[in-house]
Amino acid sequence: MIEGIDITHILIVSTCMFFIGVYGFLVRRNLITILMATELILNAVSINFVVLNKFIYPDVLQGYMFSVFIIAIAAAEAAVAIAIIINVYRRYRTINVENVHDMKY
Amino acid sequence: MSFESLLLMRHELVLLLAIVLLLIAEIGTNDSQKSIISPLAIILFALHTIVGFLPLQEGSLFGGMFNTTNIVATMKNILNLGVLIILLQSWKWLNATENRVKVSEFYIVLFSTLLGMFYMISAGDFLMFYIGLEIATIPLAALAAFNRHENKSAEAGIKLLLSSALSSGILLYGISMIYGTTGSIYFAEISQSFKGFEPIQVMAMIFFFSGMAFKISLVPFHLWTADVYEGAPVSITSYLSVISKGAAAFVFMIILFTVFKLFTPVWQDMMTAIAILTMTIGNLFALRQNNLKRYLAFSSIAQAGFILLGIISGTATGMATVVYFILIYIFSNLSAFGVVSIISAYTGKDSISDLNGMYKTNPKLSLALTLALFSLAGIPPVAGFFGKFFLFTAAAEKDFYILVLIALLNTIVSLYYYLMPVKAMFINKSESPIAYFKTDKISQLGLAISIIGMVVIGFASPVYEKILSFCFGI
Amino acid sequence: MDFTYTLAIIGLPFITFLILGLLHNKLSHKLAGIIGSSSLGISFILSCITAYFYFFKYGKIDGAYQKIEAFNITWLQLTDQLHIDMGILLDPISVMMLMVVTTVSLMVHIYSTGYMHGETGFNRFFAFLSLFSFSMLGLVVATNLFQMYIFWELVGVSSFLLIGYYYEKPSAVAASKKAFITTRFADLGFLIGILLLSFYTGTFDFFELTKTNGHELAMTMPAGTSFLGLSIVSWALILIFMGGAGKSAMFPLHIWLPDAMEGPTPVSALIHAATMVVAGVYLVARLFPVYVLEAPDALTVVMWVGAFSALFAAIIACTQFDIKRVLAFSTMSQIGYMMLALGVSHYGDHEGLGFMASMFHLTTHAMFKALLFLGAGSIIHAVHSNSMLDMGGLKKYMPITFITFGIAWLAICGFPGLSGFFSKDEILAAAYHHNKVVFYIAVLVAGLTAFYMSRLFFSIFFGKTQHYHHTPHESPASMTIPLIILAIFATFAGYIPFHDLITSDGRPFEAHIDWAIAIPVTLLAFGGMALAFAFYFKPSTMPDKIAASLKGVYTTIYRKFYIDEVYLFVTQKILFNIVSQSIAWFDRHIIDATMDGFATVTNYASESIKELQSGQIQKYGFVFISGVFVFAFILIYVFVY
Amino acid sequence: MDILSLFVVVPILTMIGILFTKDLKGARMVSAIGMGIQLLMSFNLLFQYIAERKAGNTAEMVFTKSYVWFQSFNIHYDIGVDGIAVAMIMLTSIVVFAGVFSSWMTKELPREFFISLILLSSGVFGFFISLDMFTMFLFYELAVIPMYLLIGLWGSGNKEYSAMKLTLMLMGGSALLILGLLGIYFHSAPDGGQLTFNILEISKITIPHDTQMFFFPFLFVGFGVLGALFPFHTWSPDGHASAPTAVSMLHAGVLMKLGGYGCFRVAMFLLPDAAQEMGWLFLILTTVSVVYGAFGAIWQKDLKYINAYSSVSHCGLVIFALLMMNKTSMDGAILQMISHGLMTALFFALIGMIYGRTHTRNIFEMGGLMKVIPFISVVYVIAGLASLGLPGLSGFVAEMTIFVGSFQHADTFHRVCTILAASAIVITAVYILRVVGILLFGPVKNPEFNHLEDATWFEKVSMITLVVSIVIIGFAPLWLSEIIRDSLTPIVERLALAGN
Repeated sequence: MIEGIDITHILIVSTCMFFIGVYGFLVRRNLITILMATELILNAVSINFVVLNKFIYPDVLQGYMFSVFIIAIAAAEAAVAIAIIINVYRRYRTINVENVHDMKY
Repeated sequence: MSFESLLLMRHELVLLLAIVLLLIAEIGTNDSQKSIISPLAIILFALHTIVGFLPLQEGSLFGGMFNTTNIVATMKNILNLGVLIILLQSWKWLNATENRVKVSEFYIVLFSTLLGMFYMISAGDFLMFYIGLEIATIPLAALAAFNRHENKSAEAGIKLLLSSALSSGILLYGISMIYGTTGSIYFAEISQSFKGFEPIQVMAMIFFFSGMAFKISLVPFHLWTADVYEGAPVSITSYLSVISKGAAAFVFMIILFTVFKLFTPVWQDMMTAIAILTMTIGNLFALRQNNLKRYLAFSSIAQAGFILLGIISGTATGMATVVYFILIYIFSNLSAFGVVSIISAYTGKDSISDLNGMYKTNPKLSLALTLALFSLAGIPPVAGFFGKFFLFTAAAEKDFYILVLIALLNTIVSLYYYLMPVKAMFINKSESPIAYFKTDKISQLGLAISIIGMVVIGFASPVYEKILSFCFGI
Repeated sequence: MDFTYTLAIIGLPFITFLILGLLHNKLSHKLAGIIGSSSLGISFILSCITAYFYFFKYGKIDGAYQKIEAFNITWLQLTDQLHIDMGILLDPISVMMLMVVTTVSLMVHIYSTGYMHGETGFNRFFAFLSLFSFSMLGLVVATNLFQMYIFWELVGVSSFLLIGYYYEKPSAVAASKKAFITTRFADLGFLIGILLLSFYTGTFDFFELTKTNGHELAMTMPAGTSFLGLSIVSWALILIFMGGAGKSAMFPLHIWLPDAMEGPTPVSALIHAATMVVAGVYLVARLFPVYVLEAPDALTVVMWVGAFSALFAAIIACTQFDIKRVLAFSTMSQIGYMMLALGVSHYGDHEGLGFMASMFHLTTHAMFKALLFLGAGSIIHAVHSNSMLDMGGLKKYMPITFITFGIAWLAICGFPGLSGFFSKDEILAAAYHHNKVVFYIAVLVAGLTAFYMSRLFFSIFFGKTQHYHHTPHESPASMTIPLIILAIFATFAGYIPFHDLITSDGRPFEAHIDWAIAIPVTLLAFGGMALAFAFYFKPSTMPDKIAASLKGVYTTIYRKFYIDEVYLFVTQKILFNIVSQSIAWFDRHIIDATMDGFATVTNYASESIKELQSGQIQKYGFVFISGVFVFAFILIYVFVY
Repeated sequence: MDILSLFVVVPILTMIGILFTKDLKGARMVSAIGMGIQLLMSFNLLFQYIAERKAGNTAEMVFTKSYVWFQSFNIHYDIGVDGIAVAMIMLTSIVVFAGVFSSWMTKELPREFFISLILLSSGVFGFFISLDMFTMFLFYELAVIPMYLLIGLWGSGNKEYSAMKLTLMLMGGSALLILGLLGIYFHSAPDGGQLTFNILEISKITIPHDTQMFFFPFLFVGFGVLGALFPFHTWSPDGHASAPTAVSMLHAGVLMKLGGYGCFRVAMFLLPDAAQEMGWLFLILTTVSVVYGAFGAIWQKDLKYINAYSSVSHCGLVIFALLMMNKTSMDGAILQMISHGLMTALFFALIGMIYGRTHTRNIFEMGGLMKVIPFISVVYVIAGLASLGLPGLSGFVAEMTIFVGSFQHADTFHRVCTILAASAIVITAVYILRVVGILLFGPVKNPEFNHLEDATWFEKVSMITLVVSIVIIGFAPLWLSEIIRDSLTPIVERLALAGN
């Protein structure tokens, strides 16, 4: 534990990460970047779990376990996502999200 | 905890076994022997379904992470039935030459998602729930992109995956807030720790709500639905629209009833608004569709709005009606998708205008589709009528009369568009209607099961009574 | 005495109707004629027997004729009190009417076998005649108001069918429609009247309604005034009279009668001269005790309507050229006379002279007017035209017709010794004692009647002989025999002692010719005849000159005071074009459009939100996130703060 | 199998029988036999019912049977009939029988046509025998929905639009109904007992006043839509105009009666307080219906439109009379349902026959038909006379019972409404005679019509069945009226109790 840095600061950081992630999801045009933005959201959540576990409920390890699984699942998700993005690139010759809208209305 | 108590996970274990066997078969066969995969998968799954119906004890595992109750088992069985029908219906499409090589992938990935759903339904804490949810979602994106050579399929895959990543991120954030305020991720403990309407907890619940609403495709969290449904292969679309949605609705209901008991007024209000939005917007969009899959997508959004009518009451009756409705909905929607998939597998056509004059050439398929649409619209004597009527009853029991009225008005709109394909098939004239074709036996069987289910279940009151006996309210 | 057999009087024509109606393709014309006439003949004989038994054997108890219920069954139970019965009521007026109806009907049946000979619809015609006879007889013997209303409608429809007998002729169709609808409108009044009356009295039954204790009605009627200062009973009876006025072609509901002459002439004789059109008079007579004892105001209305119609029709009759129309207006005028007579009557003994006179005139009029019509039919049969301008000098061609028609003419003009003279005199006497204005109107009408009937008579049989395509010839025996028989009746009907038989309270009273009135009126009638003689016996230009000098007035009269045009305006322009058309428009363009509007709005809404589903995953995400936060803010605000 | 369930079973068997036929000939034969049996059964039911009453059975409903269906909702398959239901069943079987013969020559997809037709009728039969509101509603919907295909597929003119409009409006009505039914259901056990859908059981309790006031409009309008209550009647002209003959017959003749029947059997019987308090509002609407429909009919050119508007007027009278809430007027209402059912079915049958020959329904393109097709024309005149209330035909009996009954109402407002409604009989005469005059009388307008053939034997069967029924009721109404009156007693008493 670092002096002068308490749970509030860390939670602010994670909240910021969450919103940066959301923002990134909404405005970035590159599919990969969007994927990264979602990773940011997940990481924010991971930080939350870890910090909450550490600072408030240090007796049991639920938060830690949760963040471990989040990381694992995020990896799986990224794998599938990259695979699909590659497929998108093959079909559309671009990974600009604005161009991927064959289906609408 | 004895070893036998693992039998509480019987559904999951048998399914896992099936997946492993399929994997072995995939490895152990060469290209010419791949044709045994499909029969094997279907037989394995049929066995799994039958095993599922065997009597089961209630109990929990892993310190409450995994629960098995009668209602949970019933839900799983219902999902099993649905998946079995889907497997039969996808037979023709899967055996097309371009899909030969990835048949076993289809089955393995599909079964995995089902496995995820089972865990999700049985979950006793948020971690298990989350893992189940992701297992159920991520492979589905891969399945949606199954047709590698189609733009739409790829687009569907990426849309599903990114949207679900966003939604699960938000859901997780909600869970982390709950964890932060209660110190637990176990359902039983959380519900005990809630004391009043803490803003952060309300917020957390809404985050959770939105994540689940995404899965059930409730407005305004539904926007991915239509695009994904349209782009994905028909079998996957039907899987998404009934199984994935049904499982999500089950677990959503269970968690609302157990964990968020205290917040009942909050989520009831939210649900009222969302139900109205969902039904209305789903219907309004469905009105203008010509692509059958997209049309059924919006129809399924509207149906999700109706499902909320049962959940909102928060009673055992409500839960029973929801389970019963989803059972009926699975049969009805699969009948509709069955016909659509047969048509698209044999002729490659998938728009409503292609159906013009079809009754003259393919009367049986037309009748099947008509019955299915009538059931979706809630018209007797098919089961949809009973399902909907009971949902309304459940909502009215808690005096949600205004909501019921709006839902009823929505049924009128929905009737309009459900009659459109009927009109196309029976009334419209066409220069070149879909020519007569003979459907293969497996597809016929799949369709027949769903139609029989759709017709019979409404009249079979014991089914409902049995479900009700397992259900619980707040 | 058991009068149940009287059922046969009514039943026979009905059975005939069924036989002829169902088998009309199968029966030969001759057989149909025989069946129709003979069944009516039997009815006639039974009526005679009934009349004999009733008047001379069993009808009178304690010096007064009683109402006898020969037969009665409940046909429909409405409320605990109200029920519609079907039955046969015998009392002086109903027995009298039985006689009149069967006599005229029999004559017309026989006559028609000749007149309608060779028509394709011969069997249909006889079926309808039987239907009419059945309905009319049922009306006459009705034991209660509702039975009367039922048969009232049935005579209406038989009249409709018979007027429209020549259904290929548009004018006949129009006339039948007009007749039916006009009387239907009047019947609405009748119906409402019945509803009102039965609501307050709790019965339809004539026995109960008209039962009297001395000069008081046995039944207590609601007292007090309701609307426009008249009592409820008065209103009810005025409305009932409206029905009567419609059927009897009283002003202003008379418009259908002249047009009804489009029907075959025997029909005009039977329905539109002798029987159906007097149903209104009969209705008032039937309820006479109620009118006179409880609702004198209503009776005053009857009187004025009658008097005005009599005058009004007589004036128009002077200008018409169609012989049947002249006769039609004459009928209207004479029925006005009868109404007038009822209106001036009081109750009991000599006070009830008007009632007796009215019934008397009804009988005599039936005879001579039927005769006139049948005679006219005979003429038309010979000349193939209705217009008196096409006729003249027929005396030599058609002697029997001439003589019988002449008798009828004299009878209607009130020639002393013939039937019309007696009945008219009684009416005038009754009017004289009641209301002088009405009396003078009646006298004037008597003069006018003599004039226009003579005009008719002279222009047909004398005047200029026309060139006829076929030489007119006398009609066959089947037509002339009824003429002769009716002529006999028309001559001698005046000698029936009505004051002994048919009086307002059933008790006979003394009546005699009031010479002080009879002589001047007769002289006036002679004056009218003389004037007509001067104008029409020889071809003369006088009438045209007079008509020309009174141009506006003449045209107005000739156009029947433009009443038809007024009706046409109200129905065609206002009801049909304005009300009906606008309702049809309103229904399509407002109500229906509103329903369609729901669909349009839905579609529009559907169209306008389609941008929501833009296909852009980031927009989806945006909606998702906004949804989450909007809900979060609202719900936290609502539930936490 | 009990005597009542057979009424649903026989149509189902008939439908199955039709499935095994190959063409029109077989299909119509099976239908005719099935519906003939149905007709005989309904006669049998009538006699049995009378015998049962004679034997002293004074129960509200007879031949009752009850099987539990959905235990937890307390939904039963409850059947039973009283005099009114028996009368309506009679009506239905007569009209369906005639309808089968009217569609004897259906060329396009005959098997499907007859199956849909009979499906519709089985819904109607089921509706009339039901005592449980759930099953009643189920049969109601079952009767309504085949209309879509029947009109859309075998109809004419702007059929798709009409079919859709009709279906959506009727379904709109049934949407309101569901709400009303649920409202009643959840207040059917005020003491905390078992909730029920059973009409007889609910009629024994009193639903709280406010609840009644809230749900009554839903139920009444819901049924009223099918009863062509102004302003929810607009599906009727279009729907009837586009529907094939037999469907118009069944729809106007029977299906519209479901509305009136439901109005009193469910809405008024179960919610009597509200019926008493809100009756005036609907009374105004129905009075408007009666007069408005009649006026609307005057201006029409199309035979079917005329009859459709006439139906609006006549069916308005049914609900009008029901709202008067005394025994006589309600008796009249039922009689009017039967009478209108028969004569409007006859009308539509005739219009179908005329249209089949002349290929037009515009009255101005026809004329003088009496000369060329006398049988049909004469029957048309009879139907017209029945419609305008000629004594001796059924219309008169019904109308007069209604007017006399309504006029017995103690309230002046109701009596004024009665007079207004009664004035429609004149307007009815106008439009009926107008049509008869233009269509049947006058010279033959179109020379091609000179070669038209008169009615064939199956058309005659259809016509005669209906005419005979009309005449029998018109001549001897007492027996029917008494059967109905006795059965009305509980309803009227309950309404009267609420009025005090």
